[in-house]
Parts: sequence; C-alpha cells; structure tokens
Amino acid sequence: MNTTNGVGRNDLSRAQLNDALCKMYQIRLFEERAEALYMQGKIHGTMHLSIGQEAAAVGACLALRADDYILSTHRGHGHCIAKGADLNLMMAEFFGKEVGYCRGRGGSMHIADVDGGNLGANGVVGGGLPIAPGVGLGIQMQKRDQVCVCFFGDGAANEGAFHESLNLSAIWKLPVIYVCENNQYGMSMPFEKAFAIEKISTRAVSYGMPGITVDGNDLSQVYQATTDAVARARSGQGPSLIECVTYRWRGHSKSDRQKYRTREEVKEWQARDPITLLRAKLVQVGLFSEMELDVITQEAQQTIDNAAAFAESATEPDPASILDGVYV
Amino acid sequence: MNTTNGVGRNDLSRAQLNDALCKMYQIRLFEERAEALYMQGKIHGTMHLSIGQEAAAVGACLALRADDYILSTHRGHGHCIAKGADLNLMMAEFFGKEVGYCRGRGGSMHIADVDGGNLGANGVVGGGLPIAPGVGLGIQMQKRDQVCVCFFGDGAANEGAFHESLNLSAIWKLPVIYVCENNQYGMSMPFEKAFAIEKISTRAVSYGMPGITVDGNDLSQVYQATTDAVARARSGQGPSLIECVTYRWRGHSKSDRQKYRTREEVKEWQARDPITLLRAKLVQVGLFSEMELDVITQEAQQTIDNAAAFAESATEPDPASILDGVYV
Amino acid sequence: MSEPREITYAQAVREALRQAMQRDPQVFLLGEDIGVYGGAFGVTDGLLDEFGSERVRDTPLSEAVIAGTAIGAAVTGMRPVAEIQFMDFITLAMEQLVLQAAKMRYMFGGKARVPMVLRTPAGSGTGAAAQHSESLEAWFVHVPGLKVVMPSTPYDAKGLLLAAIADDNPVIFIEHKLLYKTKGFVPEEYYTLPLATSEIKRKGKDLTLIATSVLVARALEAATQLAQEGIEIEIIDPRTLKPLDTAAMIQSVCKTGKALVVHEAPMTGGFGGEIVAQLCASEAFDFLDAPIRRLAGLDVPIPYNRELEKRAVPQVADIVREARALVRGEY
Amino acid sequence: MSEPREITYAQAVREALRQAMQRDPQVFLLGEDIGVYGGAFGVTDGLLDEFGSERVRDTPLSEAVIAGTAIGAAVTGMRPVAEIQFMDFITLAMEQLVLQAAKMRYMFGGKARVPMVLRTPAGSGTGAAAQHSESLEAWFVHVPGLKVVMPSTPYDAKGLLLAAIADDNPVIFIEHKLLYKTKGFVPEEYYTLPLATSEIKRKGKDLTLIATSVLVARALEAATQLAQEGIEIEIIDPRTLKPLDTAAMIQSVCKTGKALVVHEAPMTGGFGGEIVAQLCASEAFDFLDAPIRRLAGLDVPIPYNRELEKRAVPQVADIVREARALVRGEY
Ligand SMILES: Cc1ncc(C[n+]2csc(CCOP(=O)(O)OP(=O)(O)O)c2C)c(N)n1
Ligand SMILES: Cc1ncc(C[n+]2csc(CCOP(=O)(O)OP(=O)(O)O)c2C)c(N)n1
Ligand SMILES: [Mg+2]
Ligand SMILES: [Mg+2]
Repeated sequence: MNTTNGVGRNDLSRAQLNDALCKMYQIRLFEERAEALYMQGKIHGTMHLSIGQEAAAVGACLALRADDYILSTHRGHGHCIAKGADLNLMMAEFFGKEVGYCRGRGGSMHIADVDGGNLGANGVVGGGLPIAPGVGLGIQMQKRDQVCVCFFGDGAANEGAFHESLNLSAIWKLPVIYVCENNQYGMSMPFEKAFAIEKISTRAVSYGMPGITVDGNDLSQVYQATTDAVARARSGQGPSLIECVTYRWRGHSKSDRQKYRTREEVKEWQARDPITLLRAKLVQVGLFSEMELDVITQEAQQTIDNAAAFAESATEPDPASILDGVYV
Repeated sequence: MNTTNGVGRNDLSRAQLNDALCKMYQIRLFEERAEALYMQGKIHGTMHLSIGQEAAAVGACLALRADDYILSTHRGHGHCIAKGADLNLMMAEFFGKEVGYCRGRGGSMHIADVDGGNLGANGVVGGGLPIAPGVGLGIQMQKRDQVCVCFFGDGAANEGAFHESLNLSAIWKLPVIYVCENNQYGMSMPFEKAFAIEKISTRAVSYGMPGITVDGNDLSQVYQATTDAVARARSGQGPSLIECVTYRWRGHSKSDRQKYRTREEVKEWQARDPITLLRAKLVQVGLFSEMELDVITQEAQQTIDNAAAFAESATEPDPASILDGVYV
Repeated sequence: MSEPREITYAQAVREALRQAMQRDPQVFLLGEDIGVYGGAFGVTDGLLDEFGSERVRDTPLSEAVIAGTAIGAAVTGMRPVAEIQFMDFITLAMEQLVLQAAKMRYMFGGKARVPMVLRTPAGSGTGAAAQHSESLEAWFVHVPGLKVVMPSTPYDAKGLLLAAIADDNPVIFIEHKLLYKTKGFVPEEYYTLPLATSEIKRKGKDLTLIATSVLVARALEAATQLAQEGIEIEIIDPRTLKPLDTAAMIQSVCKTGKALVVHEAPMTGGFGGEIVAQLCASEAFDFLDAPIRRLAGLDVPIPYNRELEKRAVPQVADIVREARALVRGEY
Repeated sequence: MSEPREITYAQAVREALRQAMQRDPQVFLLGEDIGVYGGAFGVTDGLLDEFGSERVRDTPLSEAVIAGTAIGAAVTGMRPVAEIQFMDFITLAMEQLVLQAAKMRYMFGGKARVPMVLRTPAGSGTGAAAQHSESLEAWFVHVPGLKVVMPSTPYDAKGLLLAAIADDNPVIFIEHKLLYKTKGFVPEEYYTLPLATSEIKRKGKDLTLIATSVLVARALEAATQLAQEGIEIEIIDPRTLKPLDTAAMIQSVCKTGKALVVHEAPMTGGFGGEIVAQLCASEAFDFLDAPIRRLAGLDVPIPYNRELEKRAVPQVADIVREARALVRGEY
C-alpha cells in the first residue's frame, strides 16, 4: 500500500502522527517544566533545552523500532522522550532521585535508558560519535537487524571524533545513521564561523556515504530522510549522514546571556515552530480536528504533571550506596 | 617570464633541477646507507624509509623558501633533506651523537632543524596535523609571509587530527599546505580498505579548500601543485590539500615481513622510480647530459659518505647531560 | 603599590590575562566561547572588546587542535594562552600536550621553545556530574616537560598565571570552578609569583596539612574550628605541583611530626601519593610520630545528586574529623 | 594438567586471546595491523588465519574510534579486546576510555556493562625514543571505573588476560615490549588469575621490594646478586595495579621493616607514590625502620641514544645499589 496521507512521502498512520505530536508536546512541556523547577531551585546542576528542535528528535526516532538504538547528546531530553522513555523515571532523574533512570547519579546530561535502546545522553560534545560504530558492529556481528541513530550537533561535527567515526562506519558498512542537529550554534559559535562550507551534509562525501540536508523543523522531512537511511542500514548498505537544520530557542544552558545572537533571529525561527507547523499540516490535510489536537496537548500536559509529582515525592539515594555501580 | 623548460608549467631553472635531482639522490642514498648501517648494528632503534617517495618530498619543498616551515612525519628523512638539512648533523643524529640535530635525543623519528624551518619528524601518525594551524597562525599574527607545509600519510588522513586541523586552517585562512603522501598503505592497511573513497583529496570539500591529486612520483606535478598552493597561502587565501600518489619500496619499518602486498606490486611501482623518471625527462628535454647527471649522483654519494664518516667519528652525549633540555 | 583591593578569583585571572596581553603583543588567547560569550565561567568577559578577535580567538569544538595550535604558535614565536572549557575535555588533547608540547624541546635537543599556557577549570560542586567535574592534575604532574600550577586564591591566581605566561615551557594552569567567585586581596599592578614556591597559608604546631586548590579554603575553615579545640594546624599550599617545592612541607613536618595531605581528586593514584612519598624519603621521616595520611576524593565518578556529590569529595567536616584523629594519635 | 612447557610472553598473550575466542563467540579483536601483519610485535600472529577477518579486525589509524568501537560493541553484548599499537597513542583515546568507558556504568545508575579489554605495549628499551616508550599506567590507576593489569611473566600474562576478558568492567592491560621475548612456564589449558592478587616473586627477610612489569625481572636479578652479599630481598609484584592487593606487601614490610618501590615510569607522580602512601597508612608504618624509598624513571622523555635511554630508567645495577643502601641503613 503506497497511499500518502499528505504528511510526507512515506506513509505515516494516524496513530503514528498522534504519537509524534504527543511526543513533541511532551518534549516542549517537559523542558518548560524542568526549566521552571530549576528556577525554583528544585532541580540543580545545568541543563540544555532543545525547545524548538522537537521535530528532529521525534522525526528521527519515529523511523526506528523499539529495539533500535540511539546515542544522544548533552541536549538530549528530546531524544530520550522520542525514543520512548518513561517520563516519571526521567523527571525523577532530574531531581536526583533513587528511582530515576540513573539512580540520581547522572542527571540531565547522562540520562540513559539502556533497555529502551537509549545508550545515553553525553556530557562530551561528540562523545557518542566514536561509540556509534561499536554499536553498529555489535549489531552486525550478532547478526541482528537493528540500527543505531547517533545524534550530534553542528559543533560536534568539528571534533576529530566525527571524522574517525564516520569513516569507520563507512568502510565497515555499519548500520549507523548520523543525525546532525544543526541548530546554527555551538554554544556561542555561529555555524558560519566554524565551517567554511554551506552544509554539514557535504562532509558525507569524505566517507563515501549518502548525505542529505533537510528542514529539521519539518517532522515529515526528518522522518523520510531517516526512514531511507534506516532502510539502507538495515539492509547492510551502511551508514548515512542526515543534517537537520533547526534552531534552539533557549540559551545554550542555564548561564547564557545570548550576546552572540539577536532577538530578531530568535523570533524568526520561533515563527517556524515545528509543533505549530505539524499541527497546521495535520488540520490542513484533515487528519485531525483542532479539538482532537487539543486533547493530545492536554494528555501530554498531564504526563508532565504526573512526572513532576512523581519525581518530587520520590526518595533520595542512600548516601551509603555512593560506590554502587562503579564496577560490576 | 613565462617560458617553459618542458619540466612542468612553472619555470624550474637548471640550478633548481640540479638541486632537486641531487636531493632526490641524497635521500635515496642516505636511506640506503642508514639501512646498511642499521644492519651492521651501528644505528639502533627503528627507521621508516621513504625510498620510492623522493619526488613528493623534494617537489613540495622545491616550492618553498628557506624561511618557510615544514612539519614532517615518522617517514621524514626525505622531507628533512629536501628542506635543506645538513647531512652530517642528520647522520650524526642517527648515530645518537651529541653533535646530531637533536643531540642524540631524537633519532630518526624526531629529527628537527628548527632554524632551517623543519619543525620536526613526528613519531605520532598525524601528530603534526594539529600543530600546523598553529604554525600558520604564528605566521599570520606576526604578519610574516611564510607558509607551512604539513606532510602526512594516507593512514594519518583517518586520524581525528586531520579533520580538526584542516577545518581550523580553512576557517581562519591560514597559510598551510597539507601534503598527503598516499603511498597506498598505512603500515599493513591498504588504502582501499581504510577509505570508502577513491581520492583523499576529495576530503578538501569538507573544509571548503582546494584539493588536488597528483602523481607523487612526478617531481614537476608535485612542484606545480605545491607552487599553486603556496601562492594561495602566501596571498592570504588559505590552505590547500595536495595528495601525492606514490609508493614506498621498503617495508614499513625494520620489522615488516610485507605479507600484505605482493612482490609484483612492488615491482610495478619500482618501474616508475621517481628518480629514473626525472633523469629521463631531464635528458629528453636536453637540459642535462647523462654525464652531467652522473656527476650529480656522484656528488650526492660523496655527501653521504662524508656524513657517515662524520657521524661515526663524532662523540657520544655526556650521560650527565641527560636532563638537559627537558625544561628551558 | 596600589591600595588594598579585593577582587574575585575569576577577576584575578582576567586581570592577569589583560596585563599579559598589554605588556606583550605576542600573548593571545584561544579557546571555545572565550570571546563574546566571555568563557563558560565568564573569566574572559570583556577581553574581546578590549583586544579584538585577532587576540581573543573563538575556536570551533576541536580540543586537540586547540592544544596543537597553541604549540605551533608558540614554537614560531607567539605566547598563546589556550583554554579548555572544562578540564574533562583535556582528555581530547592529551596526545598534543603529552607527546608534543611536553617533549618537543627535549626531543629536538633543546632547540625549540614552547611557551604556552593551557588554562582549564577543574573540580566538582556544580551539579554537572561525572563528565564535567574532573580533577586530573596528577596526570600532568607525571609528564616530564610540563609544569602544573593550581592556585587556591585570587592573589596566587594572578601572580602565578602571569609567571606561567612569562615562562618558556608549556604550563597546565588549573583553576577551580568553585573558586571563581571567591574574593581576596590582589594588587592592581603586574606581578609574578615564582613557579615552584609553596606557601604556608596558616601557622600551627600540631599537624602539617598540605592541601591544593579548593581544599585550601576548606582546610582553613577546618583549622578555625579545630583551633577552638586547641588544635593548631599548619596549612601548606604547594601552589605549583610541578615543579614542587617541598622545603616548607618538610620543615613543617619536622616540627609537627604529623602530616595530612588533602585533595579533591580521587585518592587512588592522586597527587597526594607523591607528597607522601617525598615526605617519606625526606629528613621529615625521622620526625614522624604518626603515619602520614591522605584525605581525598572517593574512587567514584562524580555523581549528580547533590548529597552524593558532596560525599564524593572531602568537605570541611571530613577534614576536621581526620585532622583531629591524627592529632589525637588515633592512627 | 599438561606437561610443563615454556613459551614466550608474546605467545602467552596470543594463547590467551586464542582460548578466549575459542570459548566465547562474543570475544573479538580490533586494532591497527593486528591481522595479516600480526601486530607490531607479532602478538596476534596467526589469529587472522584461525578466526577470520570478522573477529580479527584491522582498523584504520583512528585510536579514539578504536576505543569507542570497543565500548559500543561491549555495551551491546560483545567482548571486544582492542589493541593500541603503542601505549603512547592511548593519549588519543583518553576521552573515550576515561569519560565514557570508565564512567558509563556508574553514570547510568549501574544499568550498563562495558566488558572490554584494551591491550597495549608500554615501556622503553627499544631505541624508539620519546614517543614510543611511554609507561602511563599511573594515569589509569587514577580513574575510577577502570581496572589496570600489568603482568611481568608469561604465566601471569595468560592468566590475567583471560581474567580481564572474562571481567565485566573495562580493563587496561599493559604489556611490556621487552618482555615479549622472555620465556616462562605456562599451562596449556585455559586458566584465569584473579584480578587483584599480588604475588611474592621471591622470599627474603631484609627488604621488601615492590616492582612492576619489566622491573620484576631486573629486581630478581638484583636480588640474586645481593644474595651473594648476604642480603635477602623479598620481591612482590602487584600484577594488578587497580584494584590493588596490598595485603602481602604490608605483611612483608611488617617483617622486613624496609620497603623499596621500583618502576619504569618517571618517579614524579608515578604509581610508586600510591604504594608508598598505602604502606604508610597501614599497620606496616609502625614496623618501618627506614624510610620507604622509590626507584623509578628519571623525569625525562625517553632519549634515543642507547646509553641515555638506559640511564633514564632503573637498571639492575641501580636496584642493587639502592637496595643495598637501604638495607645498610644509609637512608
Ligand atoms: C568535548 C567538549 N567540549 C566542550 C564542551 C562544552 N560544551 C557543551 S555543549 C557545547 C556546544 C555544542 O555545540 P553543538 O554540538 O552544536 O550542540 P548544541 O549545544 O548546539 O546542541 C560546548 C562547547 C563539551 N561539553 N564537550
Ligand atoms: C597515532 C599513531 N598510531 C599508530 C602508530 C604506529 N604507526 C607508525 S606509522 C604507521 C602507519 C602510518 O601510515 P601512513 O600515515 O600512511 O604513513 P606511511 O607509514 O605510509 O608513510 C603506524 C600504524 C603511530 N606511530 N602513531
Ligand atoms: Mg549546535
Ligand atoms: Mg601510507
């Protein structure tokens, strides 16, 4: 069956679209809540919000099976939710609670859900890149048909790790999909100053793999590119590089005065809100009514409220357990 | 004046060609001698011979001024001689003598001639790559008009350092010329297995710099490509990548059984000896007679004989001086 | 001499950078987000405006090449001061720092100079968890050819940084995130402190406590508490870990007969072992009336949870407890 | 049990790799030139023929990704044994080893396993100079989450490597180039030695000498010479540096009253400091009748010149001299 519902070339079912929109809302609302809780002093440390980038995380993960893997980044809440994390355990981790995904040891920057195929956020920019071929190799050598999506930012694409990783995956034809979220900045470093090229996807040429740049705020473009790359990877044809052009609305982290960009620029990108865009499209093609979409939003809101309540009431780790898990 | 003497588009004077051929012979003969001395147990450690690759080293350095810089590699004798090293001090270093370029501390893998613009061989594959932008930056910030040639192998082109280095030089338009000596192998790893692309020069695209592949056994091709790149660099237009396709005749180092390649392959490449090719061309265009060329060869031989004698009779470092030079 | 003036540790570092750049046109800065952003901890704030983007250079995310660029610029006549945004990420620059910067001069028979400084903030206490809290000074102490500086006060930070920049060797200059906002007296004028002089931060007769970086302040607080019990602790800060000035420590231990070494990095394989070993091999050995002890971080990646994070490294109460036990002869 | 049989250290390592691969299909090898070349020191010779290129994987020159690939494969169910061709180049893989492999399990709340081994040859003595002679074990000892093994004999090499491969934690397995050709008794069958048991390599009553890797053999030779003078040295090899088994050392020092720690790596910041500190804090302290001393490499990059290279690290004569002085009470 090759009918199209108008939301992209690949056939996305109503259920899938429902799920995708719900997850995009969950990401947005989860991060807004986390931010507020941080302001209230209930969450400490730092966090990197991906508000504005929801379509990239959800679009890419929508093309995955539950048993596929992802490697995430410091800006990883979206990936985590998109891959199907339990929001309660996730929020509990932000609170540093024992029941959190990492028993309170990891926090925002290290959330992982190994059983759910999320091999972890990463505090090191580009830190997941060298691991990606290993995940691909583990899959290949064990003759499974999973794939691994390795997320990273535009900034990470200038780390040496990028080069070594893409080359190894290419020469060994490993089932890895490299998804670069080009949100225009590596902290304060604008894309144009860090690169002497127009598109990061150009770099695929160096490794003999396909490279494509898509509108990272358009769920269906991300989904389609990833679906193609997944098909390639699953059938043993090797890795691909996908560049999702997008933008982060918030500062880099909690200490950013944002002197490197203008309000106007932020506003321009906010006018292309990936959630608003998807909503509009879903109504336009007649798949959902505005009311149905509001219900999705409310449901998402509810899961966040529940998560915050769950996390706040959960218990702290026992200090005596501090050494647990350093070694097996 | 844009006349051509038939040995390439750029005008190479008779004196330059004389010098070039002499240096190619010196490299060949120096290495053959060093190899023999190693077999006799007079030189210890290990060494990486560049026999068969002489045109790349000499062609690139021929395009440089005496005050330009090079960063060399573990297979660096050729670069060192091409950049104008004193063969006596070089050979003395192989013998580990006090008068050697590195006071006997460095040996084959670390020969440097900082005053002569050779910033050192390097025991780390790709070790010079991250340093290259720094040399370029030192030149740029001090408003000098020198350039830096950074040599590296095909194997090194897969180190993360390659990526970071080329990108930084590109975005800052640094006067660096990246000369990749693709001799088909990184130790035992054949080019085709380590790369999923046909030409390393393709990778220039990732950094928005010009990339070119030349016959590394043809002195004039290497010289021309380097001359173009040097002109670009000196005039503030930034870096270039030049791939010299060549071949090493000897094993990787002194412990190589060469099981990864065939004798036939070696023979095919030996049939394209860069020295023989240059000699033939010089005679063919009528610039030198066979007899004149024999004189050059003999002169080269003489410098090597002298160097070996000088080195052998030089004195050992004083063991009490062992800590000299760890700090300034 | 100017009026006494209190500024923060971050300001002291910035002032050192500014004065070094004013005095010497060869000095320049490079690193991630050091320009308009002012550095992840605001240390370089304002320097871009003052010196321009030629001398305050924002780099891409390429730590190996940040180190390498510093080396190349240094060897060709500049005096780069590079920043690695968190000490954790110095792991990406180890080859350049250890195999190139540290060895270049020696390998080349003394015929090159690598006058570079690499600044980096270390330590835990900010809730940033395991990959943003490293204290890796011990690694660099183990590398011949490098110098390692680790100031604990604004005054030391300024004087030692200016000395490091003036030094012709590669220097790893380790700042501490929790110290950035601490204040202290700092002269306005340019001054340097020699690289290799420890300082007695507090006089005492009962115990010699050797502490580094953020632990110096905690040790001072512990000493104040213990003074109320009549226990007088002498606190020595090596300030420069390599080269290390052990004279004051040895003298002090000869007097007190007891020594406690305190640092934040994990105990096992930490810098404390080096101090213990040097004391042990010195004339102080004969004066010891208790084992030399170490109080240091647990052998654990720094956890995110606030309480666990605190437990992972020595706090004031831990120092009080340990020092008291040692003085009371409980070991 | 099979007949006593002598094989080399390199053969012992190879035999361990072979037996591990035979027993467990998840075990595989990756590294530079480990296939048809057989490894830079011939250690993996023949394994490609036996197990094929799927399980004996030649990589490009990409050390960071060699380590990362091992991590990724380990976390998804394999048991990779990676090789870094010379320990020097582990500097290119530090981020992956220290920030990822070592911390992953802890950061993830104990919910991941990283059963990988990273083998690498260390040490000087081959004339390969400063960038091919590193002994960096002390760095890894300082990293919570890693284990560090450093065998000194063929027997230990085989048993410890098999244990390392069977271990569910990341293990840095440090071989020594000069040991590869040394021979010793090695059982043919599969056996493991626990990761954390030191061994008394020689009994003696006058001095406890703790040595690692190539220095164990030199210490044994020194002990033989000293025995002719009536000095009986007890030699202990920790074998596994992390976790470290100090029981035998402490017991020995309680008996001899004197300790000398010997290693090849530069003295300053080396592993010796850790041993001194642990002994110092143990019950052995009260039995010491001389300062604990260290004999280690000079603080110098390894020089090329043969004679200088030898001087840079402890030789038999140095051990004899140092041990004799310590026993004679000259310190
Ligand atoms: C190796 C490393 N260097 C520096 C940092 C500090 N840092 C964290 S995020 C960041 C910018 C990353 O940019 P990018 O990859 O584009 O991701 P984004 O933050 O835009 O999502 C920096 C400099 C780090 N965490 N890791
Ligand atoms: C970082 C690093 N990894 C490995 C080695 C060991 N090694 C020395 S040369 C070499 C091959 C290098 O290949 P290439 O760059 O093509 O240079 P070539 O030897 O062919 O001239 C290897 C693996 C090294 N010296 N440095
Ligand atoms: Mg970005
Ligand atoms: Mg090659």
